[in-house]
Amino acid sequence: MENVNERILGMLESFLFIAGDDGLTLGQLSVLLSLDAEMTAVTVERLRLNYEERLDSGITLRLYGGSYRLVTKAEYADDILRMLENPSKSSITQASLEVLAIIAYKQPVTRVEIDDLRGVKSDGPIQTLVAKGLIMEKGRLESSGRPILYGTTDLFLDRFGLESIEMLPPLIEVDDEPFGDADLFMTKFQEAFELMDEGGNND
Amino acid sequence: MENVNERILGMLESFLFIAGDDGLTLGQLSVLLSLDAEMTAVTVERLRLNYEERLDSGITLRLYGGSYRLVTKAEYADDILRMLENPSKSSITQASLEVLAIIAYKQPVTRVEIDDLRGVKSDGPIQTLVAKGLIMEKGRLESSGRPILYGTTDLFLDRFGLESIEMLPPLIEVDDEPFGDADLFMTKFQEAFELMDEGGNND
Amino acid sequence: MTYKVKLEAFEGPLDLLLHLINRLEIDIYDIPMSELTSQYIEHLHAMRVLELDELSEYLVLAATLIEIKSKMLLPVHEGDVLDHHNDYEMEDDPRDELVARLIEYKKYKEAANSLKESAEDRSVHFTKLPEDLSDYGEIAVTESDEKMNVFDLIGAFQKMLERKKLRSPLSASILRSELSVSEKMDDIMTKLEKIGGKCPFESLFEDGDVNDLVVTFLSLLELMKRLDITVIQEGNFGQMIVFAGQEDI
Repeated sequence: MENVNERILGMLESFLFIAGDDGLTLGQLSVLLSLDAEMTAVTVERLRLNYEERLDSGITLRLYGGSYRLVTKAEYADDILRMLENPSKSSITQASLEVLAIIAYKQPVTRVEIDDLRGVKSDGPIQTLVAKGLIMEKGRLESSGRPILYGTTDLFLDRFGLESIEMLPPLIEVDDEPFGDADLFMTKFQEAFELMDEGGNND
Repeated sequence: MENVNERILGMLESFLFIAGDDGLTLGQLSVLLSLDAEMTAVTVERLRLNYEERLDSGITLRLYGGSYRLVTKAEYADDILRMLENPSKSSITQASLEVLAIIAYKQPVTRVEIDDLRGVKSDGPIQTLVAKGLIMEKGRLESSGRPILYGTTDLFLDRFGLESIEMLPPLIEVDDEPFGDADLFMTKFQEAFELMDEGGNND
Repeated sequence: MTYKVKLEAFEGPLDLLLHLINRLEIDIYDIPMSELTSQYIEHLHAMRVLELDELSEYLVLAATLIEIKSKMLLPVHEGDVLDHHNDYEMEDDPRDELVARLIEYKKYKEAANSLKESAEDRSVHFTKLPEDLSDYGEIAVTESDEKMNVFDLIGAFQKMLERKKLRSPLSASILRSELSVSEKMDDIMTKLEKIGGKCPFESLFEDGDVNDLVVTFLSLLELMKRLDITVIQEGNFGQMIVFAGQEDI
């Protein structure tokens, strides 16, 4: 690992700098650096370690959805937010999150399966998630009506900071723990009451 | 010079990284880092020297027209140009994809509207997309200069597997809040007046 | 205890049911059906703001609950009962399906929460715009003749919206922190002194962005209030002139 050429590291950094938000895949980097995939991966990892080890570095390297990209270190987030005028976080509703979770873990999955699992219609959230570029059609089921099969997109992996869909944390089996999360329940309860107090439309 | 705080250096790097092409002036950096002008200049110089001294660094710092900017080192220019060469005629770039998305959803649309939406000039991608036969001129706008209106072609439908343009999934610009200059102006005004009402000094 | 809870606080009938199970501290593997059913129905009554469409989904589950409850009241045939202590522990407990659904739903509900955390972790890492090197070329994102799909377009569009945020607002906030009305007031007075005590109103607004213009305007108002300057307009629609000090009108 230690004998990664310095010039190659510099070249890699300059490529990633140029690519910015678009990032570069291992395949693209391998071609650009004229290295085989394995050596490319080693070089990328060396660069990442350099960033992590250097305390005077404000940036580091992340793999999101198959693309390597340079990002600022988490510790500077507050300072950067201060610099950005309107850092509106893209909000996502609880309903959309539930639908997204089901699609992420069960993909490819049809709308009917999602509806059944949630006990409510999920047309709205599905449409929103498609429009936000987080889910996409992954073909059709070969049965009557040929329903659409949904799956997640690379943008989903990016927005949720996942290297690949395999990196999703395993689903928690409820059997293992005592049922009933008192805290969660209290939160929900309080939310509901607060909403009532405001007396308005919760949308 | 040597006792520049590591965290401040990291913060400086993260700011310059985010600022990108626009860069940041000494005055802006001084405010952001909460340092006086002299100390800011010392810190910036320290960062520049770090880049220059480190052979494994692909980027460095330059002062252009009063703004400090991160740029790739000159020695990697040729490699970067190599990266930009289009490897294949039928491949498509992120920029082209963005322009294509705008045209597909907003057609017929002028180049100026596309530029406005993206915040960068789109001549290159438009030319490429015309050459690839994915978009075409769909008439002219009856206004001064009679700008060209662009729309998608049948080849576009074919390549993207669409029966018709109506089959595009709906797109809601969820996060694109209307926050034009007029709104900004009024907000500022109100803020300023509130501050003045509170008794004078707005600082 | 009666209370009204807005429907939107729940993501659907299963969510409401989970909520009740939690509140009543019920063992999910041994649900007292009559208690849960009555609580559920009581809740439905309390929820005033129901849209018809959603109401039907809640009612479907209510029907299911009542059905399970009634099944459990039916006498059990001798032959169906296995040698167990609990009367309800039959081959098919009528509650089994409901319990399985609840557990499955809860699993994804928790996954949704963990996704939310992932998104928050991700959101502290900022990235930069790609360098604009369009004069030289661009990096290809697809390999050769790959079939594209419309979802790539949506992704590109959303990414662009995200970038717009990164692109524009930067300068505004920094400028704002650099400007203040009191500083601008000094600026204006200095400028007036330098150019002989008067200048056209417009000339003070020649450069700067929205923030500057607002601050300049407010500074002028404040200066007028303090009688440090006088603004005189020569007739309707005439030029407005700013004078240092008090000027006879």
